[in-house]
Amino acid sequence: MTRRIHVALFADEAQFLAAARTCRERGLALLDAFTPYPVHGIDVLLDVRPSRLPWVCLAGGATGLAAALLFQYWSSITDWPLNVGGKPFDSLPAFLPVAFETTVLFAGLVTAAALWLRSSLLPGRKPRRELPGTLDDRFALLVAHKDAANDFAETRALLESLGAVACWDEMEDAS
Amino acid sequence: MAEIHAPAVRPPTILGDKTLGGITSDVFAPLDRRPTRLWWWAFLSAAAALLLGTVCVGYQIMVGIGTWGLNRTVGWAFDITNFVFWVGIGHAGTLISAVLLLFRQRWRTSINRSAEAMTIFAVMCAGLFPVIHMGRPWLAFWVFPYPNARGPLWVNWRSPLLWDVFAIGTYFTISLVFWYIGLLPDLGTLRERARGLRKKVFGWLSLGWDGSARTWARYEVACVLLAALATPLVVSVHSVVSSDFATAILPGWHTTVFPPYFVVGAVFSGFAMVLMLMLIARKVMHLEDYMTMRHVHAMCKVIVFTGSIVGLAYGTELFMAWYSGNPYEKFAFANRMRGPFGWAYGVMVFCNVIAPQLLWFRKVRWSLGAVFLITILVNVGMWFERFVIIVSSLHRDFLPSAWTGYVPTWIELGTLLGSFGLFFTLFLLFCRFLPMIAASEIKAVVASERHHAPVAEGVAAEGVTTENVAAECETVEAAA
Amino acid sequence: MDELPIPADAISAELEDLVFAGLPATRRSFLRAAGFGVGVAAVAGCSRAPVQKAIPHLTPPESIVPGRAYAIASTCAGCSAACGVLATCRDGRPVKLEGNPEHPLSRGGLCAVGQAELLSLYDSQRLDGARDREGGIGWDQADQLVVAELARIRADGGRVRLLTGTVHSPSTRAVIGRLLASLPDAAHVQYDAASTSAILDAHARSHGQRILPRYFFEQAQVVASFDADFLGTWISPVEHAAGWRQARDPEAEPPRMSTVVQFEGRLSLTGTRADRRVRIAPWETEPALARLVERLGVLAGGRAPSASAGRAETATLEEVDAVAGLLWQHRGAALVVAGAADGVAQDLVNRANVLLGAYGRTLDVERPSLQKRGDERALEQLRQELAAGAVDLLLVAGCNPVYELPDSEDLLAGLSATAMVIACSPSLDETAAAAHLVLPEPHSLESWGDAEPVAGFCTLQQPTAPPLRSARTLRATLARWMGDARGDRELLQAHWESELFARQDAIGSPAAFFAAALSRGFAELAPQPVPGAEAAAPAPAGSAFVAPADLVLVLHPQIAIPDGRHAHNPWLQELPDPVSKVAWDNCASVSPATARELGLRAGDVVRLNAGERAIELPAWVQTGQHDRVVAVALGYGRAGTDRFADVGPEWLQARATVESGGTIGENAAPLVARTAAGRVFAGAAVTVEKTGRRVELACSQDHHTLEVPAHLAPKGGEVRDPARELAFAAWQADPEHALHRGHHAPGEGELWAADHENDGPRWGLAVDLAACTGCSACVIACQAENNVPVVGKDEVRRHREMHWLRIDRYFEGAEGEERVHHQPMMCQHCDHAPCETVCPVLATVHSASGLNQQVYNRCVGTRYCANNCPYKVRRFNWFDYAHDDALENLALNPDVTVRSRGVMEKCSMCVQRIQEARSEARRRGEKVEDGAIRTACQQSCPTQAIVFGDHADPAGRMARLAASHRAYGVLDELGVAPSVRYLAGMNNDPLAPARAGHAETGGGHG
Amino acid sequence: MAEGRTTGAFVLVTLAFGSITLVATADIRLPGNHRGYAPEQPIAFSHRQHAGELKIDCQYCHYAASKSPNAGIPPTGLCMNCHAHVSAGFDAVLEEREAAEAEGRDPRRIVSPEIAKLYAALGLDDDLDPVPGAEPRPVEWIRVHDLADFVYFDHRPHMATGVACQTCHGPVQGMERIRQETALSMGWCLDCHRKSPAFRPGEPLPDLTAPLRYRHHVSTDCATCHF
Repeated sequence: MTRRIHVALFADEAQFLAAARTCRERGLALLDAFTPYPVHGIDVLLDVRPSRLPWVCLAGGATGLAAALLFQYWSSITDWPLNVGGKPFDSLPAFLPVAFETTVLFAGLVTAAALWLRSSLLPGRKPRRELPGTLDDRFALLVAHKDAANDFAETRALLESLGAVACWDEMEDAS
Repeated sequence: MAEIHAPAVRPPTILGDKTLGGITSDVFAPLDRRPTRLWWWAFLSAAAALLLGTVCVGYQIMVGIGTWGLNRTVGWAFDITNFVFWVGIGHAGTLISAVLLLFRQRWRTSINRSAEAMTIFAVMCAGLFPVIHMGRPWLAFWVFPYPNARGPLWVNWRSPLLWDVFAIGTYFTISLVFWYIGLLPDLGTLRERARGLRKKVFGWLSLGWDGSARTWARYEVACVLLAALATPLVVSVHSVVSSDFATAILPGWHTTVFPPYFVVGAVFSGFAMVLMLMLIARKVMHLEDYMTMRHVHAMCKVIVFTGSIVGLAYGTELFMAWYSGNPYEKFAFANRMRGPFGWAYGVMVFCNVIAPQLLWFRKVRWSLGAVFLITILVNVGMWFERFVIIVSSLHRDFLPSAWTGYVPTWIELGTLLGSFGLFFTLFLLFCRFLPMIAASEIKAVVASERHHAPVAEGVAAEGVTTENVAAECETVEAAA
Repeated sequence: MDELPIPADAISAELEDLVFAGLPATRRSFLRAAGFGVGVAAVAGCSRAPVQKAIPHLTPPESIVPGRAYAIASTCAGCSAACGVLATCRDGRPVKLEGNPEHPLSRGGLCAVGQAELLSLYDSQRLDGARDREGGIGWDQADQLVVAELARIRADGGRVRLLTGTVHSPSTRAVIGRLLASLPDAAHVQYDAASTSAILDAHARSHGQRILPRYFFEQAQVVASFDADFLGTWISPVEHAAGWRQARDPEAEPPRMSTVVQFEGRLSLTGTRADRRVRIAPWETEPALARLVERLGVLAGGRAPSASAGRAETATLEEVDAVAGLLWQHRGAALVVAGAADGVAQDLVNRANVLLGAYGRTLDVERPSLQKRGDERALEQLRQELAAGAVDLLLVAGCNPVYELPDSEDLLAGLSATAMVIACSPSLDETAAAAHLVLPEPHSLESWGDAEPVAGFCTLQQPTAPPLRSARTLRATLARWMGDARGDRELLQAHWESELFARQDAIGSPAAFFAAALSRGFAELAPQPVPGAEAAAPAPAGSAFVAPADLVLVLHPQIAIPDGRHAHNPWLQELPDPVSKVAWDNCASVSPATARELGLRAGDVVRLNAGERAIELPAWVQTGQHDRVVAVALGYGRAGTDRFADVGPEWLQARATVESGGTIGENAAPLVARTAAGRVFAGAAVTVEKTGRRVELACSQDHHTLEVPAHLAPKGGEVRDPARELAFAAWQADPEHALHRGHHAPGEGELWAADHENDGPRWGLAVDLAACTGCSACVIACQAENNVPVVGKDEVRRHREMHWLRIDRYFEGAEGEERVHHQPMMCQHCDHAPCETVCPVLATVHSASGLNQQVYNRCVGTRYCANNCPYKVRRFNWFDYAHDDALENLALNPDVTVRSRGVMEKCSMCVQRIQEARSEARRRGEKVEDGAIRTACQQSCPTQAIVFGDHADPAGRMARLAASHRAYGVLDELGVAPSVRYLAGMNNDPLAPARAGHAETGGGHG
Repeated sequence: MAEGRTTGAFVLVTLAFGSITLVATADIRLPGNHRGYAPEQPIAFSHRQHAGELKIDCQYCHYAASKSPNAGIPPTGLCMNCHAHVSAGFDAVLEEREAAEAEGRDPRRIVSPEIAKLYAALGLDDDLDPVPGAEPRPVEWIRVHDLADFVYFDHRPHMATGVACQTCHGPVQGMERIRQETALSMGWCLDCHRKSPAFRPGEPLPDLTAPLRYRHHVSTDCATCHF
C-alpha cells in the first residue's frame, strides 16, 4: 500500500530545524531529513537511536588483540620454538607491539565495515533519494501523515509558511 | 561532528562571509576548470623526479645493493633515513585529523583533508624503502606470517623490523580508511556536480552517499571512533620505528629516550611539511579565505613547541651519554659531534633547534616567506637528524678495526629525489581530482559559527584587518 | 620452493670437459650423488691418470666412497720450504689443501701461499702443450729440436747452462746430474728470488761447507734477529713458526716463553711479534753485529775483535750490549740470525753463534737445510757469459730471471744472443716470452715429484687430479732428451727404490719402502755427505752499504706474494698484508715522521730513484718503521696481472682493479742493487719525489690503533681492549690476576628464563693471541673451505671484502715504541646473539649446540643483523660475485653453498665439518671425540693458535684453554656471551722490567 | 538496507572462504614440490623387477648409502656383475632355445634392447667385445630425488637409525619406472624429525613420555641441513 508524503527544501538550517520541530508538534510524522552537513538536533526529532558502533569497535579490537597474542604464542612456543638470541620462548614484551597494532587494525576496519554495511554505503549503490541541492546548500525534510484523513493543501501551506523554498508531495510505498 | 560552543569572541575560522553555496563552488569549482600552467610545471617536474627515482631503484634491484655506498660496517644509510623521514612526515596528517578532532580544534577543518592525503602519500613513500633496502626485495613477502611448506616457518616476532611491518601496514590502512570516510560526503557532492564518466566514477566511489540524517549520525560516531584509534596509533607507529634503533645494542642507538623523541620529531617535521604545502596550496589554489593567517600562526606555534622538545631530546641524549659513564656511549656522541659526520650534526642542530626559535617573534610568523623558509629548513634538518643517528652511530662502533666511512652513490641520491617525486606527483594529482578542503565540515563550521557567534559575524563583515587577525592570534594561542 | 640461485654450476660442467670425458653437464648435487660412478668414469676417461693409485694411508683404496672426501698426502710446492700437505679430494679433484700433521717440518701447518696453491691448479691461463715463438708445437717436435741441438753440442762443443731456482728434488737433481755429465761444458746455476746466498758463503768460510743451516727455534730461549723475518717469509716460515710456538706456551707446566729481539729497519711480521724490537737502519746492521760479537767475545773471556767500519747509533749499540748479555746468559739456547745478503754480517753471525755454542743446538749443520741453495756468484758469472753471448743452450726452469733479477734489459740482450733458450714454466711469464721454446711444467697437484728440504728428509708429491693441461716435469723432459722415455712416476720410483732406498735400513724391500713413503708422504734417510766448499771459499766482499744515507731502500718479500710466482692468484692478491693491511698493491712505506718531513700522505704516488733506476709507487705511511727506511715489497708488477682488470662486480661507479695492460703493483726488482757478492736487497740510497698523482689504496682497516682519536677521547685518552697482552713476568708472578677482565663476567645478571639449556655439545673456539703471528694462513684456509668470493680492489676499498675470518691488527703505544696485536676475528657465535633477535624472517637463529646459524636461503638481506653485530663479522653479498671462470670453480667446496646476491653470510664454525664428523660418529655408533673436528682455520694454523671444541666437555682441549686465567671474551661487558674465547697475548722482555709493572696493555674499562 | 546486508555478507564470506582455502592448500602444489615426478630414463631400468621380484638389496647397487651422504648412482660397471651373463629376459631366451631346437641349430645369444644400451654405454658389442674406437661413457640417468642445492641431506644418520629407504623414496620395489613419491619439502622432513626422539650414540633413549620440546627430538636446527 502506498502513501503520499511531503518533501520540503529549506535554504537555512535554522528554518529547517524549526520546521521539523513544528511539524512534529503538529503530529506529522518526520520520515527522514537530508542535509549537506550534520545538523544537530534533527537526529533527536527523527528519533534516531544512539549508534551501537562503539560496541562493534570494541569487539573488533578485542578480537584483534586476542588473535595476535594467541598466534604469537602458538607460533613461537607450541608450533616451532626457536632459540632466537637466547631470548625465552615467551617474550611477551616483544609480542606487544604487534598485538597493539593488530588490535587497532581490526577495530578500525570492523568499525568502518560496520558503518558501511549498516548505512548500506556500498560501491555502486544509488542514493535512496536524490533531492536537488541537499549535498550543496539545501536542507530537505520528508513529512507524512499519521492518518490518511488530512488536508494536504494545509500541510503544504504550513511547510511553505515555515520557509520551505520548495515543496511537493510524492507517493511512496510505506512498506 | 559533535557540536561545541566556541567562545563568543572567537572570530570566524573562514573569512569572507561565505554562503554554503559559495563554499561549495569555492571548493569544487577548481576541479572543473582546466589545470593552471603553474600546476603543470609543478606536476611535470615532480613526475620527472619520480621517473629518475624509478630508474635508480630499478637499476639497484637489477644489479644489487652494492650500487649504494654502504659497506660491511655501515649497513643502513640513505635507505632507512628516508624511511624514518617519510614516516615522520606522515604523522602530522593523522595528528591534525584525529588529535585535533578530539581536542575540538575547529580550525583543523580547512587543512585536515590535505594533511590526511599527505599522510597517505608520505607513508607510501616510507613503505617503499624497507622493501627496496632488502638484498632480495622479491622475497619481501617472507616478512608476513603466512602458512608455508617450510615446517611451517613463521616470522621473528622479536624483531623490530617485523613490528615495523605491522605498524606501517596498520597505519597506512587506518589512515586510508579514515581519509576515505571523510571524503564520502564531498564525493557525494562531486557526483551531483559531475557529468558522464566522472559521474560514474564518483557515483561508485561515493557509495551512494545521500546525506540522510540517520547516516550522518552514525557517520559522526564512526569518525570519532577512528580518531580515537588513530591517536594512539600515530604515537605507537613512530615509537615502533624508533625501536629499530632503541632495541639495538649500538651506542647512539641503544637508548630509551627514542620513542618520545621520535614521535615529537615526527610531529615537528610533519607540521612543517603540512605548513609548507599549505602555504603553496593557498597561493596556487587561491584558498586564502580557507587557509587563513590564523592557521599559519597556529601551525607555527606547534612547530616552535615541538621544535623545542626536539632540542630538549638532543640535550638529554648528550647528558645520558655523559652520565652513563659508558665509554662506548661517550665516544659515540663525541664522534657524532666532532667526528667525520660532525657537519651533519651541525646542520641538524641549526635547522631543528635554532631556526624554529625565530617563530617566537610575531614579525617572523607574519612574513610568509620567512615561515616558508623555516618549514623547509626544518624538513632538511629532520632528514639529517635521522641520517646522523643512523650513520654516525654505525660507522664507528665497538671495534676500532671495523671503523669505516660512508659516501652515498648517485643511485642513492636519485632514489631520495625520486621519493620526493612520488610524493609531490601524488599530491598534485590529489589537488586536481579531489576536494582539497572538507567542504561538508567547513559548512558545518560556518553554519554553527553563524548561529552561535553573532559577534563574529560583525568581525567577518568588517573583513580582515591586521588588528582583528592579531586578536585572533591571541585567541588561537589560548586554544593551542 | 624458494631456491637460492647458485651460479650455473660450472663445477660439474668443468668436470665434464676436463676430467670425466663425456659426463653430462649436471648440477653439483648430481655429482655429489653420482659419486663413484663418476670416479670410475674419471679413471676410464683419462688414460694416464694414476689417481686411484695415489692413495694415502688415511683412506685405504677400498674405502673411497662416493660423495665422501678423501685425502692424499703430498708436498707443497708453493715455495722451497716443501711443507707437507694433505689434499682433500672430491670426485677425483682436490678441493682443499691442509697441512700434514705428521710432517716433521711443517707439523700440520700450511701458510697462506700453500693454501692458495689449490687455486693456481685451476688457473685457466696455464699453458697447454709445448710451444715455440710462433705458437703451439707438438712435444715430439720440441724434443727433436732440442735433442738435435744437444747432439750438435756434444759433437762440436758448446756451452750448456741450466738456470733454475733451488732444486731440492733428489730425483730431478739426479737427472740433471746425468745430463750435465753427458755434455762437454755444462753447468747448473741455481738462485733464489729471495736470496740466502750470503749465509751459505759464510758457512763455506766458517765450516768449509757451502750450506744453509737448519734453525731450531724450538730450542732457542733467546733469539736475536737482524732483519730476518723468520715468522713471515724467511727460508721456511711455517717450520720456524711452529718451532717458535713450541718455545712459547704459557699454558705449559711450567710455562715456556722464549724471547725474540728483532733489530730491523722496516716492520716485518716477525717484528710485530718480537718481544723487544729495535729499529735500526740497514747500515747499522753490520756494526751492530760487530759490537755483538765483540761483547760476546768479552763475556766469553776472549779478546775483543776489532769493531767494524760502519757507524751505528749509540742507542743501538747499548741495546746490542743488553741483548748480548741476555744471549750469553742463555748460551746454548740462544740464536743469532740475520737476513742481510752481506758476507761480513753473516760471518759475524756465525762467529756469534759459535761463541754462544748455538751450533748443534739451536742450529744444525749436520743435517742442514737444502731449502735454499742459490749461489749469487754463479749467477753473476752466468750473467757475464750470457752478456758475452758465450752460451749455446740455456734452459730456464722453476724461476723467472727476467722478472726477478735487476738489469733485465742486459739479461734479455744476453738471451737473444743465445742460440737456444728453453723455458720450462707453467705460464707464459716474462722469461718464457723471451725463450725459443716453452715446455710448460705441470702444477704440483697434478704431477709426481719429491723434495729433500732438509738433508736426510725426503717428501713425496703425488698427483691429486688428472692433468688439466698437457705439461711435463723438468725431470721427465731431461730424461726424455737423454733417450729415457720412462714416465714421470717410473723415473721417480726408480730413483727412490735405488738411490734413496739405500740411504735407510728401516724397510727391507725397495717396493715396500716406496709404498710406505707414498702413504706417509715422506721418508727419513741418512743425510748425504755435503760436498766440501768447491775451491777456497771467497773472502767476503766488504759490506755493500755501510755509509748512512738520508733515505735507504729496503726491498722485501710480502707475506701473500713472497715472490712474483703467485701474483696470478686472486686469493693472495686480495689477502691484506698482515702488517699494512693493504691488498692488491705494493707501496713505498715510510715512517710517519718521514712522511711528515716529505709531506706525504698514504696514496700519494711517489717516484723512487735508486741509482739510475726508478719506479713509481703509491706511498704508505707505516708506523714502527725506521725513519730513514723506504720499504718496498717485491713480487708485484708481474706481467699479465691485468687479467684482474675485470675481477669484481661491474656497475656504474665501479673502478677496475687494474687497467688493462697495467699490472698489479710495480716490480721493484730493478731497484735491487748488484754487487760483486750478488744482489743486495737493503741499504741502497734512494730519493723520493712526489709525482702529484694520488691513488686510493685498498686497505682493509681504517683505524689502526687501540686508542680512539685523541680529539674524540676523554682527557687522558681512551684505549679499547679487544686485543690484550700480558707481560710474561707478571703472568708468572700471579696468573690469577695478571689479566684485568672487565667488570662483567659472562652469564652474570641473567634476566631471562633458561629455556635453552641443552645436554649436547656447545661448540666454541679458543684463540691464543700469544701464539698468533698474524700470518693469515687461516684467512685463506677459510676462504678456500667456505667458497668465499674474491671481490676485487675497488670493493676492498669500499670495505666490502668478504673474508669470514679477518685478522685485526692494532698498534698500541707511542709512535716508534708500538706494541702490535694480531687478533683473528670471526663470528663469535654469541649465546645471546644480537644479530638473531633483529632478523625479521628467522634467517639467523641459534642451534641447540650453540652455533649461530645463518640460513642463506631464508635471508632477505635487511642487513639489520650486521648493523647489530658488535664485532662486525657479518658479510653481505652486495653483488652476484663472479663464478664465471668455470675452471676456477672446480676449487669450490661442494659441501658449502655458494651464496647468491643479497644474502648475509658469516663464519659458520665450519658447520659442514661438524656435521660430517657427527654423521660419521653416528654411523659408527661412537661419540664425537675431542679434536675429531677441526675448523679450516685451526687446521692450517702453523702455531695452533686456534682450537675448536666443546664448552660442555671440560676435559676437552678447547675448554681447558677457555678456563685459563688468560682467557677473556671480546666485549664480554656487552653480555652477548660470545662462544669464542681469546687468550691474552704474551710478551717476554726481560730487558724491560718496567713493562712487567703494568700487567696488561690495552687499557681497561669494563 | 537488505540489499546492503547481503552484499556485505557476500564480501565477508568470500574473504573467509578464500583465506581458508589458502591455508588448506598451503603445503601441496607449492612450486618446488615435485611429488609424482617420473621422467623417462635412458635405460628403462625397472626397480620393480630388480628390487621387487629379484629382491636385490637396495644397497647392492646403492652401496654408499650407509657410509656416505649420498646413496650413489651405481657405476655402469656394477651392472655387468650380473649382466655380463644375463643379457635378456628369461622368456626371450627360452623362445630362442625352442626356435633353435626346431631349426636344429645352436641357440643364438639374445640381447634385449635395453641391456644392449647398457653394453653400448660400456663400449661393448652384444658379444661383450670392445667396439673399436668406442669410449666407455657413463649412462646419463635423470635425477629424480633432487633436493635444492642449499639442502644437504645425509643418508648416514638415517641408515644408522634404521629409517627404511621406502620412508622417503616410497615403495620403490613396486615402481616400473622410478618416481618421486613424497613431497621432500622442508615441512615434510620436519614432520618426521619432530616426531622422532633424539638419542646420542652409545646413550640410552631419552624418556619418551617427556614432551618433545625441541631439544628432545631429532635435531631441527637449520644448520642440520643448510650450510
